[in-house]
Amino acid sequence: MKKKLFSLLLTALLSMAVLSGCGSDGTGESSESNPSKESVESTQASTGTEVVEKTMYGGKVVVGIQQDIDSLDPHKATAAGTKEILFNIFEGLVKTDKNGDLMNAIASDYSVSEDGLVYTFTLREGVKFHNGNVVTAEDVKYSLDRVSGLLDGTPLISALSVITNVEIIDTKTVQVTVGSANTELIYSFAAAIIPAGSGEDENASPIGTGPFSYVSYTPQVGIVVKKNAEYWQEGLPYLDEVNFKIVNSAETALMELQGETIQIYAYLTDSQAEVLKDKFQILAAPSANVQALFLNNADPLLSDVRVRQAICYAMDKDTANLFVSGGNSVLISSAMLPALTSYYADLNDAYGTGAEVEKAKALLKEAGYPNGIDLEITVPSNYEFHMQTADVLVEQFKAAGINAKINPVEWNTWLTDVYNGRKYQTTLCAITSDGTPGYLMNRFQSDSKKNFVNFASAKYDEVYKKAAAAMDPTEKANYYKELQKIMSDEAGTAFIMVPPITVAVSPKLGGYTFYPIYVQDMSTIYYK
Amino acid sequence: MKKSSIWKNKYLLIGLFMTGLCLLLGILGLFWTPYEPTKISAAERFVGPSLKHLFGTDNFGRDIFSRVMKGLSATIVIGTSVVLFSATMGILLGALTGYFGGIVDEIVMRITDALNGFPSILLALVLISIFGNGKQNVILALGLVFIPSYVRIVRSEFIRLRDADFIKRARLMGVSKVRILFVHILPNIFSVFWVSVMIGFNNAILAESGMSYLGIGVQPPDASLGKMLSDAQGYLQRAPWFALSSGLTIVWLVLGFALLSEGVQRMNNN
Amino acid sequence: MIKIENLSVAFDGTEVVKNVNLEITDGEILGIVGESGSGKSVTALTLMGLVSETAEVTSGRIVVDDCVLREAGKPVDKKLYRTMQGDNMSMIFQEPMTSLNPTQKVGKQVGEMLKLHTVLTKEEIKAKVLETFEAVGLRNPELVYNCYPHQLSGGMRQRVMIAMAVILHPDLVVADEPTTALDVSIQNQIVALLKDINTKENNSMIFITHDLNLARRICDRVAVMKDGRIVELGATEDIFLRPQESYTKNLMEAVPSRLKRRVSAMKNADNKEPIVQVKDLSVFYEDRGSNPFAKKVRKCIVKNATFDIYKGESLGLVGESGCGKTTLSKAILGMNMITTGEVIQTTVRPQMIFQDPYSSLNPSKTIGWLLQEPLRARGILDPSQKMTKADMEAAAYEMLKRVGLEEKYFTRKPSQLSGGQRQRISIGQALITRPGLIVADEPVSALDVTVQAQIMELMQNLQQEMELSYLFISHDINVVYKMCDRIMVMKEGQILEIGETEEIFAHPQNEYTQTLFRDSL
Amino acid sequence: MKYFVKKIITLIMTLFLVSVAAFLAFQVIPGDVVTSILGTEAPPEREEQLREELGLNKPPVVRYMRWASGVIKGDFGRSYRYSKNMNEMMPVKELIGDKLPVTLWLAALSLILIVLVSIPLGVLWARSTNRFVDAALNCITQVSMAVPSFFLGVLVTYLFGIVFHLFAPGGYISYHDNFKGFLGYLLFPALSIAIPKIAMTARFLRNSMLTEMKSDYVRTAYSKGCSKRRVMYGHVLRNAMMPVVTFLGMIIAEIVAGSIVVEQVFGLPGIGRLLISSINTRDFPVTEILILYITFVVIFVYFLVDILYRVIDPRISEK
Repeated sequence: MKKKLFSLLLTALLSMAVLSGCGSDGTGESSESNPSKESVESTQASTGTEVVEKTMYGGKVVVGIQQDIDSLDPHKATAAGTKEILFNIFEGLVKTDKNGDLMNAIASDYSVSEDGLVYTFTLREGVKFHNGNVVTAEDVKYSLDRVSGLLDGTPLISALSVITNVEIIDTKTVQVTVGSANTELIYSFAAAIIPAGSGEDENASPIGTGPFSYVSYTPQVGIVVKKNAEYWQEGLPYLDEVNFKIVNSAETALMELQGETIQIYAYLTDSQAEVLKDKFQILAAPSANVQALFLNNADPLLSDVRVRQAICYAMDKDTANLFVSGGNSVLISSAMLPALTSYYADLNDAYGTGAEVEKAKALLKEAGYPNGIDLEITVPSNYEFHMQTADVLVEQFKAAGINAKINPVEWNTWLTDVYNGRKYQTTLCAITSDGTPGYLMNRFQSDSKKNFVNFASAKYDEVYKKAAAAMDPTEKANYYKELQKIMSDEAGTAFIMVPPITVAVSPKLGGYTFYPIYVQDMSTIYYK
Repeated sequence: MKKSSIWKNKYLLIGLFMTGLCLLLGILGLFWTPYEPTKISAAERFVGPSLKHLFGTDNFGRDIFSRVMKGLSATIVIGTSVVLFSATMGILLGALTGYFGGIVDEIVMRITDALNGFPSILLALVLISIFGNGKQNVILALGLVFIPSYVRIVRSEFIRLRDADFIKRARLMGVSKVRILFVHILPNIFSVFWVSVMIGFNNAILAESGMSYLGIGVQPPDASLGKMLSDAQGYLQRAPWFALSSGLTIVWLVLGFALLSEGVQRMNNN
Repeated sequence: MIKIENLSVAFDGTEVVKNVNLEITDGEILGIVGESGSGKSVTALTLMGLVSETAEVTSGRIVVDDCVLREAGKPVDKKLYRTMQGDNMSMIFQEPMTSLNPTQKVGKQVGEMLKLHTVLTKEEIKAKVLETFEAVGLRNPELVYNCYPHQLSGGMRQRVMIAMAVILHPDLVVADEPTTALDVSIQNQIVALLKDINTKENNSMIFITHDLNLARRICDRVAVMKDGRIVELGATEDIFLRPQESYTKNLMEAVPSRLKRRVSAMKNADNKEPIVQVKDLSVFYEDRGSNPFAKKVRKCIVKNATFDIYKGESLGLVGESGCGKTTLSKAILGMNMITTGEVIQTTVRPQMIFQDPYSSLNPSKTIGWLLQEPLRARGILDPSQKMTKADMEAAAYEMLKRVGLEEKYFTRKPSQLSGGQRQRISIGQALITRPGLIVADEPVSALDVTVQAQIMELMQNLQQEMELSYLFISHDINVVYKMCDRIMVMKEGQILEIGETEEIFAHPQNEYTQTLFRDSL
Repeated sequence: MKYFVKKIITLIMTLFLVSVAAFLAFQVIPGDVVTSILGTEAPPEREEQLREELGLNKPPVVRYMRWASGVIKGDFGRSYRYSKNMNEMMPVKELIGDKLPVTLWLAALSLILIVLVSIPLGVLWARSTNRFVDAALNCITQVSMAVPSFFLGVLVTYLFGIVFHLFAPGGYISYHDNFKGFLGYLLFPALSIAIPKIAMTARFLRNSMLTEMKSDYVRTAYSKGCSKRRVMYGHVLRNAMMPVVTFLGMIIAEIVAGSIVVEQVFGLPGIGRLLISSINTRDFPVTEILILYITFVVIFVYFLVDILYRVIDPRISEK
């Protein structure tokens, strides 16, 4: 349960990457899509989606979730755990499909001006809110004004704060002007469209256009949604009702699954999956979390690149993977998700995935530490997965003469001291990608507000600027690959792995779909 | 006569045996364990109990028996420190309030009454939130939480004894107040006090394990039995020996002290 | 007709009653006297079938009206006993407070007798209880019926106990120290009541007491017990006037009595030098009850006391419990009291000896430590009087000898000593710093008669040796008579009378003094 | 009357002190509530806006006064964390009002279990002369007191839920939906709370009875010809129950403490769980009211025990 409590605080604004927990928590999707054409299904153990089965309409499903809802306002909700549920209630002008591609949602079509500053959206005919009203251009303008801060000066979604004007061209057309061009901005238009004025109405219940409509929310119990019979996508959803039930802890979840009080649970640990595999469909896909031992480059000891490299060499990622995720994680050496294949550069050879103790020792000796070094690893203690990884690393480091000590801290302390205060030596945690390639690259610019590792490389900054400006996808991809290489060479941070998301689904159900961003799409679930 | 009655006191004997064994293992664990307790081994994950690994191995392939030995010493250290801290404070406050009474007594008693009624684990939770995690803070928080219970006992004993004839006589002899408090009265409350110390030790161990479960207990690299047990419950079905070995060790230790305190109580009554 | 034949009772293999033979005939009061541990209570409890289950009858039997109630080697017939208990034989206990169920109305408790042994209706039971209450001298029986034990006075409680015991007109009433916990005047009323009942009902009564004077007053025959055996059995006057056995003789000798000649310990009665002068002393007690905001209520405990204590004399202070004796003595010692008036002391640090030998010595210390503590305390207070360890030890050994104990006790703890020995240590502890005045608050009341005599003798000897003054507090007039040169009588905080012992006994001026002396005869 | 006035004054004083202490604690606890609500990525304007919304830009004294005056007027404020609907946060009153029945029923059920099982058990134990029964009960009770509470909960879940299928773990049924089902589910968490307390109470009652059996009035009762049974039930039990009542009163606080842990194990949406999450998420309004509430309940229960004691023991009501 403790994980749940804390991961409630896990944060991300729409369209931004978030810092977040680990695979066992399965936190940290965000609402935008992946521009690459790659789907993540390749790694799935088995999903029922491809097989033609008898599908039935109706029925209720209980889904176990680990975090309480942080807000019922889709624009204010920041917790990944909340957004994975609100995905079923709200939709934006566009939305992400299961392949990570953008699909049109409330907008039936859109165009972008050549300079990238004007977006024109055409609204789909007959899309209705859950209250029965048709979505109008006013609703769209209201929603976009609200998130961008044009309404009251307070932007709710940072990425969209670049919007300078929203204009209603006619009843079916809305034109959005932005202050600066960004090829990845379109993904932010997945921000929820809500009825005009509902953000000020004191008694407003959450009303969207998604496949399910809101029924009730009880703190600490969960949220119930029911079928939106007038959903614009034909044939969806199948289920009559979905109950997102808050489960205290992974341990309780296991018992609840076995007791059949929940049918779907998406945050299984490796050993739980082992216990459940006979009775449940166990599905797995990589998460969008990048786990690493983040090194504070400003630390006197770690300012020496040789020390940072030695740490990279000393790590045995293979074993760590085996221990903490049963070997199901994808090992990485950069901040790019391997799932984003066109942008991903496989640099695992640079420091190897096993421990290279001799190289590490040699580097330390060269750096002037023949007797090894002392290292403090700060870990947000609510994340069991990171704590366990840290446990393993400490053992591995011993061989290379790195005397590491774990410093467990509370999540709130971590946020203020480590992330905002940058007062730490190394920290073991994960950052979560929103699925766009740029974000996890962006943060390592030396002047970035989010550069909590204090990585400083002039070359990196320069290449990043080029990447951001590039309009051609291939050119962009090449720049991103170069960024990864620089990061790896400098050993700016010791990346470890992308943990999997392991889902248990009742054998009676079919249609569970993984998205490259983690959302729980209930619209495709059906009883066999 | 006296010796034979000790041998007849089964509670005392069994209690001594159980706690003695724990103490022995705990102290031994400080210097030597059969395996390196942190040594991870991919090949030996979740190995059931065997002669090689008495209690089996855990999710990291570490020898649970070695870890239990380490955990035992940590738990004993926590229990002992908590008891030492709270009992010392309890004696000081209880002695002063009990003997002198008056307005200080009134205030201290109001506070201890309020604290006594307040669920201890909750108080510890708030304190840990302030102090932060870690072994020392757990000790400090639990130590503070348990003070009132000792104040109560010590105070009532001091109230009982302050009007005893032998104390009146000591006052007539001109014995100083401090000497009356700590030389004349204090030794007389030990028989009662020992029992509550042992119960307090148990409460500390159980509270610590509860706190570990709530995620506010001891944090790695420190390990206590409570922490081990709360870690192990995730593997209850996969590797029941993991949870059972740490759980039963707690039960064994607590039971040992409970029997010991019962034995002491019986000895006092005779 | 009750017969106890050759009865032996053992606890854990140790016999505490040995071959006791007793026969009680109708209408007689048989006294069983003896010091604590003599087996008198166990005998009675065995007879009543109330002795604890760990006790074993090792020989003999108990026969009531030709019915064998209990016999060695045979299991107790509990059912038979239950029909007899209460109906045929009943018992009155020493402590009426604890012997009554604190959470049940006394009427119900007495009525339970009838409920168990008769088929009366509720109303009939109540009527009968009220009638019996009346008969045992409880005024306003209706009110008493609905009272809880704590709402009654000690005397009333004992009357309720008696009512309970006699309500079914049993053949035998066993009274185990029925008056020991009561004040002298109440004691007399209860004794009179018991005697009265005995005459009216013509039943038999066993009267167990340690108080020989009392036994002499009430009993027809007396059995003297020692160490579980009956030492002597005979008509009361025979036993008291012509004791045959040496133990009985000693016992009779030890009984303090006004009929025996008094020996004063005072050396020179003419040279009266006051060691303490009390002038117009009033003592108050402040209380605000349970309400911390209420104003303090001031109660006057001792009113305008004026008297002197002379060097070398024993001043007796008598009065009933609650009359202010102890408060007055504490005020003289300067123990945390609110007082007006004056106390002029010419002696340093007068010490006190208490009644209960068990609570007056710190149980966690050794005798040697206890004897040295006053010296240490003095050394801390006044460095000029500091003594070396060896000196203190020597002084302690010397004092041990003085109070008549062997050196081996030096390393023992109080729990290993008998009551008399402890009282000796208390005296030694009080005297080791050689104070001029000792306040002795009922110092011998908790002791057996023979021990009592020894302690009094010790106190008198020490008084002579060390020129001590005693303020001797006691409720026992006979003890005071034996010990004191002058006597002071107190009632409700006031000193009624003060005078030379012989004089005051011969010619008590105050009416209260007269009744007090008469009651204690 | 005086008694009640005194009790009420004490209650108010205690609540005031506790509220100040809790408020101070919140000032000291590390971690910024705004950062932890919004995470690391929020626009700075949003942070400012939220800070203002929550009134955090005011000095502590003002905030406390504002909060306290609200409470006195019956306005307990709104949660920082839990939403009521899309735009409004959940009023604390409503939030707690919804969770309270769960914990109260859990506590009540535990107490009922404790009383129902421990009293007969204690009496039978005291009556039993069989050495084997005595040793067995001694053993069982000692062991059940030595098991950490959460582990007991896990074992109960595993045993009754997974192995025997007596209940569905986590299948909590809201009291709104089905009250019987709600109680049925609550039975098992209540059992995990009750087991060690039953052991304690039974031991306590047994010892109390054995002590009372040695008292003088028991001898008197026997001297009247009472059977052992009659002595036990007619005389001893009531007197032996008096310390047990005090003991049960003290246990209430422990039941509340126990429910904090057990609610986590069984996934019960009660105030214990709410409290822990509120402390962890720095949800001040909820935490403060919960702490005050628990203090109130505990004091109130002690007060009830006091009254009950007066009913059982005629000696006290005299005073």
